Amino acid sequence: MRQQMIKPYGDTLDDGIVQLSFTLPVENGERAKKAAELYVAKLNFENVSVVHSRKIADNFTYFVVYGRAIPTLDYAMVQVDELKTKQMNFYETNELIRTGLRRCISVVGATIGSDAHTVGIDAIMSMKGYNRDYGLERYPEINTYNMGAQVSCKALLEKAVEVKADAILVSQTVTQKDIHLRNFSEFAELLKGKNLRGRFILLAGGPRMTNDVAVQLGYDAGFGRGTLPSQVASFIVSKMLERSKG
Amino acid sequence: MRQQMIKPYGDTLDDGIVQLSFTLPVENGERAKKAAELYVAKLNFENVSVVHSRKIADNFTYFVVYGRAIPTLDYAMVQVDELKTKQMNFYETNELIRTGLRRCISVVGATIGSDAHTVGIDAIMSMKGYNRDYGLERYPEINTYNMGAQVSCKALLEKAVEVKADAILVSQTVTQKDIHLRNFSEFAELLKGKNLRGRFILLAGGPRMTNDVAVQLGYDAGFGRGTLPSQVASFIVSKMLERSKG
Amino acid sequence: MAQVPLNQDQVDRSKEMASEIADQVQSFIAKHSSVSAERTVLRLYGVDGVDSEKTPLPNRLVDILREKDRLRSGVSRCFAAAMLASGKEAQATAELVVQGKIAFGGTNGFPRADILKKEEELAENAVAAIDATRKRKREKREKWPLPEEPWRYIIIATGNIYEDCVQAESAVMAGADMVAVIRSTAQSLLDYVPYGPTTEGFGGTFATQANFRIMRQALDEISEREGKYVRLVNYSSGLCMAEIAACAALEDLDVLLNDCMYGILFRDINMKRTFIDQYFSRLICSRAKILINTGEDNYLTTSDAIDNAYTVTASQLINEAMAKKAFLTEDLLGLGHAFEIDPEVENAFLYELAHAQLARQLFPNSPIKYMPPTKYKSTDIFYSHCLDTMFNLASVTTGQGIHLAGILTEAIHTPLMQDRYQSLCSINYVFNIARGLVNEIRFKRDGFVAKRAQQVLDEAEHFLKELRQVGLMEAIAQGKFANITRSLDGGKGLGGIFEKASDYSNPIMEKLEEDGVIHASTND
Amino acid sequence: MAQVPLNQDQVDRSKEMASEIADQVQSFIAKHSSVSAERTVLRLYGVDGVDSEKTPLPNRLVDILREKDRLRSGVSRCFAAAMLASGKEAQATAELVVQGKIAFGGTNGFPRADILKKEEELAENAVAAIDATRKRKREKREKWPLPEEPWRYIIIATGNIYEDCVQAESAVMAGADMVAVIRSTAQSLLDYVPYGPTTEGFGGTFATQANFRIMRQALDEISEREGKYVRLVNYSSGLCMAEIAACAALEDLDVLLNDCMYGILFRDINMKRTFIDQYFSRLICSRAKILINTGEDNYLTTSDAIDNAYTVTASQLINEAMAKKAFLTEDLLGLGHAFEIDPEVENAFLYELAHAQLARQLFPNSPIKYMPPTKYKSTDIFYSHCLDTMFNLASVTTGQGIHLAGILTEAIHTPLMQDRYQSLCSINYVFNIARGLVNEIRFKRDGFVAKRAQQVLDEAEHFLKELRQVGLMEAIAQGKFANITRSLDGGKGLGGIFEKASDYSNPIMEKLEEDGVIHASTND
Ligand code: B12
Ligand code: B12
Ligand SMILES: Cc1ncc(COP(=O)(O)O)c(C=O)c1O
Ligand SMILES: Cc1ncc(COP(=O)(O)O)c(C=O)c1O
Repeated sequence: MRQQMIKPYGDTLDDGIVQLSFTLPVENGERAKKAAELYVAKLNFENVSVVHSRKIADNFTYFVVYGRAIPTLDYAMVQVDELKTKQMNFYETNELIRTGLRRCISVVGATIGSDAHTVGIDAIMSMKGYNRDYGLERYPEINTYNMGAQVSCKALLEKAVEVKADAILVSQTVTQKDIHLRNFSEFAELLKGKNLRGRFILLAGGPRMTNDVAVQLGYDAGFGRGTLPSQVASFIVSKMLERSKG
Repeated sequence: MRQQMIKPYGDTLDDGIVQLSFTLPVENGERAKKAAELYVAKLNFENVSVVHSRKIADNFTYFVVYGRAIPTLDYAMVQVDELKTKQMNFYETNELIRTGLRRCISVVGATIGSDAHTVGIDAIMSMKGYNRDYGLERYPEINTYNMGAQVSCKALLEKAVEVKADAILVSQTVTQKDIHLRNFSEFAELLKGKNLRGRFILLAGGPRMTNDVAVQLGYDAGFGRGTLPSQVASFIVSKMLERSKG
Repeated sequence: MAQVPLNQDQVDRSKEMASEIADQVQSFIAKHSSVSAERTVLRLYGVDGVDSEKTPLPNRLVDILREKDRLRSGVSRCFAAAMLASGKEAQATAELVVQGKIAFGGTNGFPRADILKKEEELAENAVAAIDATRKRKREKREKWPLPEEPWRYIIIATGNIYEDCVQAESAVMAGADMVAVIRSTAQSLLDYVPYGPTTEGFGGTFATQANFRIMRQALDEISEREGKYVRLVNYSSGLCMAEIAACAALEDLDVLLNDCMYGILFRDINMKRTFIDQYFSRLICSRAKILINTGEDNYLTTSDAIDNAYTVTASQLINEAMAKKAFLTEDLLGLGHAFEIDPEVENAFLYELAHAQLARQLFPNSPIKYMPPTKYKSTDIFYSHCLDTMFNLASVTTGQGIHLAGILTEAIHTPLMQDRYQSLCSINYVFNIARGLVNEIRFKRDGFVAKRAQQVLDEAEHFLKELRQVGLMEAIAQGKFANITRSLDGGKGLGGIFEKASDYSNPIMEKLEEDGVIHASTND
Repeated sequence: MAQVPLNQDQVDRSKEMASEIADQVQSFIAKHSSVSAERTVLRLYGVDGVDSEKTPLPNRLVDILREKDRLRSGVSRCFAAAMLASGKEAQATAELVVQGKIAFGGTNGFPRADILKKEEELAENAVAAIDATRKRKREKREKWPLPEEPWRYIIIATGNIYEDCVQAESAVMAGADMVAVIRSTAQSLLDYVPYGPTTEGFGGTFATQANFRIMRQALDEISEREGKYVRLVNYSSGLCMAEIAACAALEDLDVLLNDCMYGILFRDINMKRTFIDQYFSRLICSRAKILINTGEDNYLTTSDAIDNAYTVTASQLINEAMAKKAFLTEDLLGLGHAFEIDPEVENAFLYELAHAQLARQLFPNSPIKYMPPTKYKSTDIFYSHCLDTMFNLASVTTGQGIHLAGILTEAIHTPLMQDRYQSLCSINYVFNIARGLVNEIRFKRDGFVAKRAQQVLDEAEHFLKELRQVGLMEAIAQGKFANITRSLDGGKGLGGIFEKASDYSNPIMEKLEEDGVIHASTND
């Protein structure tokens, strides 16, 4: 495969220009500026210019810096496992459930842990949906159970078992100290522990989620900022058909 | 000397958090985001999160990224040659000229090359001065010759010789493609070439100028953004006394 | 000052309705108390600290009475008896009780009169302590002039109280007039108040009395240095509204987030529990002159800011009415709203001006709390910074009272120190260049802004009519607020409430109700 | 629309004075021509290209006549004679002249009548070419609706014309309505127009006819794609005002920076030279319907924006008056001003509104060009972004015509592609949320804004009185404009002017003057 070396672009190809801002725990002054310059050099930059420095607390200085990044990246080598299922709309999906699965499917969702953010999971599950895209609740062929936020892993699993869920939707918005990753894994572990992992299609979502990460955490897929309910519905159905076939 | 290792500060000491924004010459998409993440990793960051990506032209994507910088810097080792002359005010300086030098001094200034920016040099030399700090022209003991902008090195030198200048002030504002550095050096070289370097106190100034750089370019001092005329005056006078003594 | 024409009769009618709605709830409140209300009494009597399992002693004591089913008479009398028995201070007594060294739950063999006398004495000291904080605050405030409104309000949320102090210092250097320490996620769902200084939290720092003290002290030092009094804010919402109010009062806090419905709607806390607790907590706030902030802004982060603008207005009116029942004066009501309209909506800024203007004019004597854009913040921090800049303008142009700093990284992470600095730079810039705008412009009669403000008021009035009919509790159960449905007996903390017995006693509450409004200068 | 009360008599008085001031200058202009004016004639006759030293042929030819001291009669007649002699096209003829293969400077032995006929023919073709560009532009513009004002104007300055095209595409994708390619520093001081495509420049890209063509073509493609006509802007100021106007016209440019005094004050170009050249260049612009932008904003970057506000107004009035002498219609006058007040000044925004409002109302039929903050931009790009956001609001709120995008990195470097994107995000956001504000608010009668606007107008009127008395040239010599002193015979390019001989001929100028204003719909 042909190489494709890339660098940041300011106003000329490969000039490498990058804007940075950060704070250093030192008093502002010539020496502080020099430190910022040297530090950015350690980050593989040349032509570093510390354009702004300002004291923002005793012993803390805020900097704005421009520099030319030195490394190059071979774009040809960059791979991601993007989730590849054909995107269907509301009608296509319902139709496919009727003809392909020949039964209603049931989906349970919740925001687990101490995270109280429901707007995200609601956007996917509620009637209203998101961005003029109907939520799962509106799909005649889908029964939804939205447990809201601050739900314990245990409670979520119990509900899933109770309603014989085909898919479980887990949402996490708070990411401080990577608590979302810990919560996501906790739930995945719980399923494995109970040998129930195979029974459900398991989806993770939230503003910081990517399919990449979700898969690593043992989920079937992950959905990030701006996800539309129809994308989620399409994925669930395609996945179920795939399983029923294979 | 005791080590003093520092890292950027986001909201916890040594968390290393830095904000970056840049553009890559690729089409936006999952792969582009991955590329941004990998590229920033090459810049010595961990926990890279590509929080924003947006197409801004065919084959160009703009990114906002946060990451934790890995390197640490020993602040104890950071040195700059800051220019150290005691800052005197308008009256002290004039007094010192009278008592110390016992003659009026003369200063020539200009913006050289094709650079048309005069506001900077005017701020230092004109009556009005800068930020309520009188300009050199207002100093009774200083005769000033402000040649304005787009002055050739040759013309500036001729003038300096003609009026027996004690100090020459060179200003550069346009820095694109480092043209300011080239212009500054050109003038310094011209002086050396004519063996006149010793005769003048040579000062460089402009928004991107630092004392560090100026000294490297063979100037006696460099002054950057926000310089006050009184700082320049104090420097010239102290330097002259220093020379007359030693 | 720019004004939209409002029909005063309609305003009065609406406030009257709100007050009637509050009355209905108040009659329920009067008959009930809760475990946290009782723990509050103990705290004000001087009980603090935790046992070996880190359970706060106030919880231990109240639980003991609950098990013995003696709680319905309130904790006050039994505890007074126990103190007589121990002959010791409240704290020491509590410890002895927990150690089982003295009986707890009866008269401990003392004559009723002695116990009443003891209760009397305890209550007086408790109220004296609250009066003392009010006076301390007044003295501090009088040392420096009041900052010009809108007051710049900054939130801190590192999770580590000591780190928080560093950030607070930075914020004040950049101009902050008020500092709020956001709580760790879900603290509001804890049925106790954590103890001691804490250095770990998610999305915030735990609200503990020790943390209050540490931050208040840090701010006092900064205040001295910067020559201005910096107000300290925390959150009382949740399962411990009154307890936190007590701790806050004892540590000289200036402001508490305190809404009569936030916990119900946004934390799924049982509504009876919330109404009971908010009342006692507000009695304490009014006595300590703690300014309360309400949470109407939350309606707009969860539902559309144009469609639901009227819920904000209605909720403000109800919060005001209920606050007055707890003797809070108008100058202590930081009624909330927010700049949350979808920026894609054409003339969104005109809608915002209309909403902000309405809030301003409906409550002329209250320091309206204006929240920044959050929901439509983008992860493009440069774009988000523009939203905040326009928010800053809307705020100063409509003369808001308390201005929450919008943060350019809102859509990404809890603010870094530099994010806050950048935010304050924008605020300081806009406030300075546009201060006079409020007195310079007029809104066109029957223009967009005037019409929109009227429309929202009409919708709010109509909504209040509905509420008055079905009653507030029933209305919430029917999901009339931001279509969030909360049943009468659902949600967290229901188990913690009880009907007062005929011999129920809470001499602190009695005293606060008896004295009613504490009249004094605004900045006291 | 928000208005400040202006006394129409005072406005008329001021415009009348400006016109008298222009008359004085015009009588001087009528008697003189310049090397660049003559080179312009050659270019319009069809002479282009450079010799082996890269000297443009128009320069070579004019210099030949100068040496022979035959220039005072103008270049037209001699060149017509030369063409008769060569029997070839203008370009071929010019080359032969340069190679010394045919005589140049006399009648080449042809009868006067034939030469006059040839001149006539050449002039007609020249004017026809200008008319053709006007028609081409009209057709293109009519394909798409006019963008809503203010028009979003973006500058490109990579130094490389091909890189410029990439950036232009990006800017248009983000919403730009007009694209200006800034020239390399000091091109304005070159006494010739560089030739061919260029890829090297400092602070900008050279203005060459080839570069004009390359960018126009790139924009045409983008226009098709984005479904809107994107206007192309360049700079004619300097020593080649008329020549660049000619090149711009031939390449279908829409806008030229063209100010009757900018070169004098900000580039130290001799005032006589400037006045002579600007007239011919503007005659060409009016015929080609090229919108001109004036440079009043520069007064504010070099001197205080409050103290010198009146110079801006006075200069706008003079630019308007002189433009009308060159038959430019009001719809083609992009009179300049700027948002340059020190943000530390309290209520700076109110001053800005007053100044912007005044410019808007003084020239109701002209697309006022509003320049962003530059001088007080900080190297803190986040803070600078706020300044631009408020500038965007001032612009849409006072209904400006042409809106230059402020750039957050103004104090640092010429814009990066992403800087421009961020800038346009702010503009699009503010324009969308505040479009209606202009019709929604009223400025208080005798309020700050109204008073300030009146004050500036008074100062301007008083200043014009002075100018009329001493005469514009003398006034400039006395440093009355932004205290920059330029002597009558100082500055660059004086050597290039001459007094017209009695037999001077410039049939193109004659024809343009004869036909006068070309009446047509605004967007033609
Ligand atoms: C609204 C909001 C709130 C509301 C929540 C109301 C509610 N019922 O949800 C309120 C005001 C209550 C709130 C409270 C808090 N919040 Co909050 N909040 C937000 C805000 C402004 C918007 C979030 C939102 O609704 N986005 C809109 C939805 C539609 O987008 P989304 O969540 O990304 O969901 C989409 C996708 O991610 C995906 N998706 C999401 N989940 C799932 C699940 C599955 C299975 C799938 C397939 C897809 C999917 O589909 C959705 C549609 O596209 C953000 C800031 C911001 N602008 O992002 C802060 C924010 C999320 N909150 C934050 C914090 C810290 C809090 C608090 C902890 C602060 C405090 N201490 O008071 C509290 C407590 C909450 C708690 N205990 O967890 C931080 C989180 C920081 C971090 N990264 O850790 C943020 C980022 C603000 C900040 N910068 O500080 N918050
Ligand atoms: C005003 C201005 C102009 C005015 C200049 C008027 C004049 N007579 O000077 C006008 C409008 C004419 C102009 C034109 C151009 N400008 Co200009 N201009 C600026 C602007 C807005 C402010 C500069 C300024 O006056 N600063 C205020 C002074 C007081 O600060 P200062 O120069 O730093 O000077 C202080 C110190 O540096 C120091 N100092 C300076 N010189 C010296 C010398 C000595 C000896 C000492 C001791 C101290 C000293 O003391 C001063 C007081 O503290 C800047 C953007 C910005 N905000 O910085 C762009 C800027 C400098 N311009 C720029 C450009 C590119 C141009 C043009 C080339 C654009 C174009 N093609 O049209 C033209 C052409 C100019 C040319 N041929 O060189 C770029 C430069 C980019 C770069 N880094 O290379 C800038 C940064 C804008 C941008 N982002 O694109 N400009
Ligand atoms: C009234 C009120 N209380 C409390 C909070 C803080 O939320 P938590 O209950 O998670 O501390 C908010 C924030 O939105 C609020 O508006
Ligand atoms: C009228 C006018 N012409 C030209 C320019 C561009 O400057 P230069 O002459 O260096 O191209 C400007 C920019 O400020 C201007 O205002």
